[in-house]
Amino acid sequence: MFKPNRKVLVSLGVILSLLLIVTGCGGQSGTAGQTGTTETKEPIKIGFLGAKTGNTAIYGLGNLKGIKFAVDELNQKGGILGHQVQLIEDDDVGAKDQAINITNKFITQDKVNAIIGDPLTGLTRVAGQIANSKNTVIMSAGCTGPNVVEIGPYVFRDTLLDSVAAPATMKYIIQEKGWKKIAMIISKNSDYSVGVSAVFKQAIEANGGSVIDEEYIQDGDTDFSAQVTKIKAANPDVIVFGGYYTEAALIMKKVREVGMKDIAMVGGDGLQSEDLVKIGGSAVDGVISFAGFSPEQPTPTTQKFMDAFKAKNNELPDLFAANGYDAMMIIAKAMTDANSADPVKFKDTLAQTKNYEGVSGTITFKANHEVIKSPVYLLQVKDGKFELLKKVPVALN
Amino acid sequence: MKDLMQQLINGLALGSIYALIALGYTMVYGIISLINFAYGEIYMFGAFTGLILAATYKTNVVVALLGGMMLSLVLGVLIERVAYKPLRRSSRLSALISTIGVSIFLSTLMVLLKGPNTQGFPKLFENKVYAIGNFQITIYQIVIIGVAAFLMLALHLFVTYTRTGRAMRATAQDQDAAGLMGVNIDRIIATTFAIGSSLAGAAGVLAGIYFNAVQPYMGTMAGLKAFAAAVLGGIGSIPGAMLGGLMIGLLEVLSVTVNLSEYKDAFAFGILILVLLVKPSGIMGQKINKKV
Amino acid sequence: MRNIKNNWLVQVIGFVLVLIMTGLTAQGLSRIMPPYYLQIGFFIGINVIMALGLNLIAGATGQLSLGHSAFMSIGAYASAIATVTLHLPFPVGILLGGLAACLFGIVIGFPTLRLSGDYLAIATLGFAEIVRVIFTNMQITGGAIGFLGIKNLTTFPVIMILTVAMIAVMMWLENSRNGRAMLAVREDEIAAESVGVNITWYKIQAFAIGSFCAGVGGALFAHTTTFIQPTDFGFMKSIEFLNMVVLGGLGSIPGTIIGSVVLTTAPEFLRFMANYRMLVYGLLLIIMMIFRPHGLLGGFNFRQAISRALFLGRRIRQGAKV
Amino acid sequence: MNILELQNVTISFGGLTAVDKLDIQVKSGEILSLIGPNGAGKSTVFNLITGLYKPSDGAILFQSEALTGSPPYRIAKKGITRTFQSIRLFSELSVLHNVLIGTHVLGQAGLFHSIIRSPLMHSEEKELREKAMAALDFLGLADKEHEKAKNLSYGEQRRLEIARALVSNPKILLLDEPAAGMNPFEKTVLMDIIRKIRDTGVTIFLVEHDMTLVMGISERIVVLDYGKKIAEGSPVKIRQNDSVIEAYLGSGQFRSRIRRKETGAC
Repeated sequence: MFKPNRKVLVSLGVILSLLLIVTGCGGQSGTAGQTGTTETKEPIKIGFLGAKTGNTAIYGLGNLKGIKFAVDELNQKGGILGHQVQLIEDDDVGAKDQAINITNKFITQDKVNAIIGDPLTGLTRVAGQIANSKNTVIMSAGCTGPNVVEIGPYVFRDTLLDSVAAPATMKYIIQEKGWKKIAMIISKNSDYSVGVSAVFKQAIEANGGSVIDEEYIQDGDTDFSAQVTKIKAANPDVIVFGGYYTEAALIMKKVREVGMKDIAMVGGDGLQSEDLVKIGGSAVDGVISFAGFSPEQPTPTTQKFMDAFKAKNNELPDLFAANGYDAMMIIAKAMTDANSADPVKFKDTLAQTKNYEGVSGTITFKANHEVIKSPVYLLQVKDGKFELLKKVPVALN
Repeated sequence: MKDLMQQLINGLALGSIYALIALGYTMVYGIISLINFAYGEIYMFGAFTGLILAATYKTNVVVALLGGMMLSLVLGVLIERVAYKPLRRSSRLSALISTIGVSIFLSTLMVLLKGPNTQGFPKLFENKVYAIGNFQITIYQIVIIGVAAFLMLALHLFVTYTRTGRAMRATAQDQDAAGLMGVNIDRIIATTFAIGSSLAGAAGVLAGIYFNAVQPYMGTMAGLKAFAAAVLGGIGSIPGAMLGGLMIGLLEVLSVTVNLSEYKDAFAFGILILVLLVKPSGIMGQKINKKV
Repeated sequence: MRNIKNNWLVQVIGFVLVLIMTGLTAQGLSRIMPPYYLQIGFFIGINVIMALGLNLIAGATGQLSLGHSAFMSIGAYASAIATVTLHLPFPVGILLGGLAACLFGIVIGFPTLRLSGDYLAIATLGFAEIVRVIFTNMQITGGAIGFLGIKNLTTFPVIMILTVAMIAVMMWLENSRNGRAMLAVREDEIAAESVGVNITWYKIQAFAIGSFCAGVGGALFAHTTTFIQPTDFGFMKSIEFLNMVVLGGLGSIPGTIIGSVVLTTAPEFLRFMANYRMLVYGLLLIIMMIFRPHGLLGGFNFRQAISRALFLGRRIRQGAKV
Repeated sequence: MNILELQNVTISFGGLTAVDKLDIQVKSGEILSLIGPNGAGKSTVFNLITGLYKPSDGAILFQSEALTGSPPYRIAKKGITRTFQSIRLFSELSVLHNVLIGTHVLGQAGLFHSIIRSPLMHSEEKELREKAMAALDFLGLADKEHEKAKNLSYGEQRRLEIARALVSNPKILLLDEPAAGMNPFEKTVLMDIIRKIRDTGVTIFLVEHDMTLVMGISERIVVLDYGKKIAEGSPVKIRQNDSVIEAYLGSGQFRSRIRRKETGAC
């Protein structure tokens, strides 16, 4: 009935067509980005990995704005080591399979010198594996979770780590402010929120505070009335929320609405964005967050960056833009110092970066090339602006 | 107890929004048996229209609401023309995929137009808090529940008493027969899309005001939950959609009250599956006899 | 009878040979192919396996499932637990992933498959959301933070061998008593019952096998990406697989394969469109459905066409397939 | 000996009694016709026998064994197969596939055998295909085996439905208006086919409107009106029965009557 030889042929046909399609994918690979005006030498290629569309595009696009700004600045000054910098941007939609494909494309097709991205921890872990095994530097300008730089010597990040800043923040609010009864809100579907909240919780216990109410939300939620009603009933001294500014602003609006007029919210650098105030308005007054830099008392570097960025993009940079800018600039500096754009060479120079004064804070890589940003700034929103509350220095080791 | 009452009010407001979106699902489904996955995006467009009117043109709340409804109406009719009408004679699955295409298109379009950021909604009127006995109700909540109730009542009267409404019900019963009786099926389907979409637009603007957040991907989850609400109440039934919406809203809020908020979404869908297993046509749906 | 037995032996040996050849070819290819294209090949294989599973459920048996990614996630997590937590070998992990998904497919299928059409669709969608929420809140899977430390064990030969095996099994199944009963369920449940087909039983069979495929796909996915989170298996992922099946031609195995290949490579082809990529993707879906509502291969009889091309003049008794 | 027996069978849909305390005995090996005006409940009787509807009251016995409550597929397995008034073919599948699905109850090979394509499955498949081709031959459809069922002519579709029901060697075959839509020539062929089927030992139970066909081949006729049996007997006797004439001419066929949806739609 079923002729074996026919089956063999059919199966072979399927394999062949698969192969044809796979290999047929060759040809042009789309590249977008800017090239310099004078192209005397091969440009240095930087790949941007991040979501430009989809649910997490917010972070990717933020990164991208900062990186583009840095690339323009570099190119105006003549590029790196006399090479123009070419940025190749690819949208991974926040999906792991796409991130893997793009990373491979960057390394083997585009032959980039370094990759900046992805702002999400999960995707950095996935892309980092590949980049590290192929000796290409990858620097995430957004991820804060564990198990990232441990992947290998080519994987970096330039963000303020929760494990450093969160305990300092909790120590301040419990011991200096005396807010001991704490209500925590955790965004259960966000790895950032779950991660930073765990650090907060540990620090709260270590500093003698107590979590009297724990509420869960999800990123993307808009209605928090149920949770806020419960928090009101628990009557805490302060609300600790490890999460992002959108949800934070909406929660605070609800908090004020139900009549908790003076209570503050404390969170991580996920709250640091102009949008917090834009969405939250007067409700977010008093919100405290930790950060790598202070926009109100900025260092000259940060000030210059903010002014120039605003002039160009007609908006203030958010944290992701600042981190993206720094990532590009640190890599550029490492290349210049190493006098080479070869990742094998400049990755060591990069790992030795100490006290680099970036726009998002002062950056040092520890012996295990994990990032340390010191000092940590505690900021508080006052009249719609982030103001410096306290500067906490961090030990470098 | 005081807490519970408060949560019921919260749930009622949230449920009203789900119910408004669910109405559109139920109407379109009732007539052409199509799950319109682009429907959540119509809701999102309504919200953005309201936002733009209120923020850029500083209009008042009524204009923003009507504007949101108008644009959603146009969008709904457009979707029907472009992505559904050519597929009316094809398999239902093709039409479903087509609406998924529209959904992806619209949300990406909005990201390109307005960026992926969540945007706050400008204050259209002062929010006041009224204390009734032990619990509070905000004027936002009153407005939302009020507008939703008004629109639902208007829809109910329209479908029950007007000529077009009768034609709609006839079309839902038997499209071919209605066509033979002189009902313009094309027009009825377009009208259904239009009404459903404008309700979603209204829900969008109301959600914008109430939640104070508008975002290009806000439609996906809201759409799924509203669809679940429509099925829960009995798809094709207008009172069913209202009931389903309110139930899902209350359920979500109550899951927070009992400290299981992390399973909020699971509850909404879990109860849906349970109801379907006990009464496959939904709470108020009519049992369809197996046609042999 | 003897003849048939011999024939069968020849078939089995032939099939094993094909698998070995596939493995060797894939091994060779993975050496010479640029990593970028090779990597896309990985995902093509995974998606073909996933889509074939869904095709059996939605295409052959006519049960619209919007929760395919949930079974994928069950397979992914189960296999990750097997290889990471329990230190079992990878093949066992793949098998466990498939079986876990299959088990859930049966457990879920039993009550919900009584529902028809869109009610089933929404029930499966709801189930998928519930699974995702549970994984988000489960300790052993790492919750929202994700499952760390999965080894990169998936190799190109493994994927290709499994893909070819899966294609073969699906083609055999389609032309068997079981497969025909599934087609009958899709075409007309009442008529199917009237000739003695237990429709619930065959729906469950389809669900079980389809979920098994999804579980295997999930296991391969987990050991390719080396790190999984609940967000990897959302509603849109299910929709992606549905698109693959419908785009190629619902119910057609070659169509499903082509649909998976096209939709897996489409994002890569569309990269040059940068920000407009998803916009175009959405538009393409609409246009495709309007101009080819039955899919790329809808109505095209692949088996007959190939047979005609390969064995001109030889009449196939096999009969037309769908 | 009665192969099939309906005892006091009653079913009502929302207050409307479609079949009312019906007693019918089908004798083994006979050709029995069930006639009656539109909406009399004839198709409902078939749906009750095949398990699609459950009777509100009464019992249905097949070879002295109660059928009531069995799901349709089990009833088919016991040897009762049917055709439908509005043709229900697997329209996207080929003619051969339609009949092969008809052989379902004859097969043994389960999922495992299908997946590994075992020798058992091979030999069984061969057997089933031969049977299917024989059935197609019998109904004159052998040359259409690769045609999609939906592309057949109306008469061919009716015959294909019979082939599908017949291929599983049923003990009793229920034919629901098999002649509907056929031209006179096709009807003669059909009568011939029905007789031939009976001659192989299959009992025939027939619902039909076409009086030439009914009177031509039936050995016994049961007349139904408003869900009740109003007459029973040989064709000659029925032709002369007063209440039948009353039902058909006096108040029946040609007088417009509200069609009862549940019973009429089949």
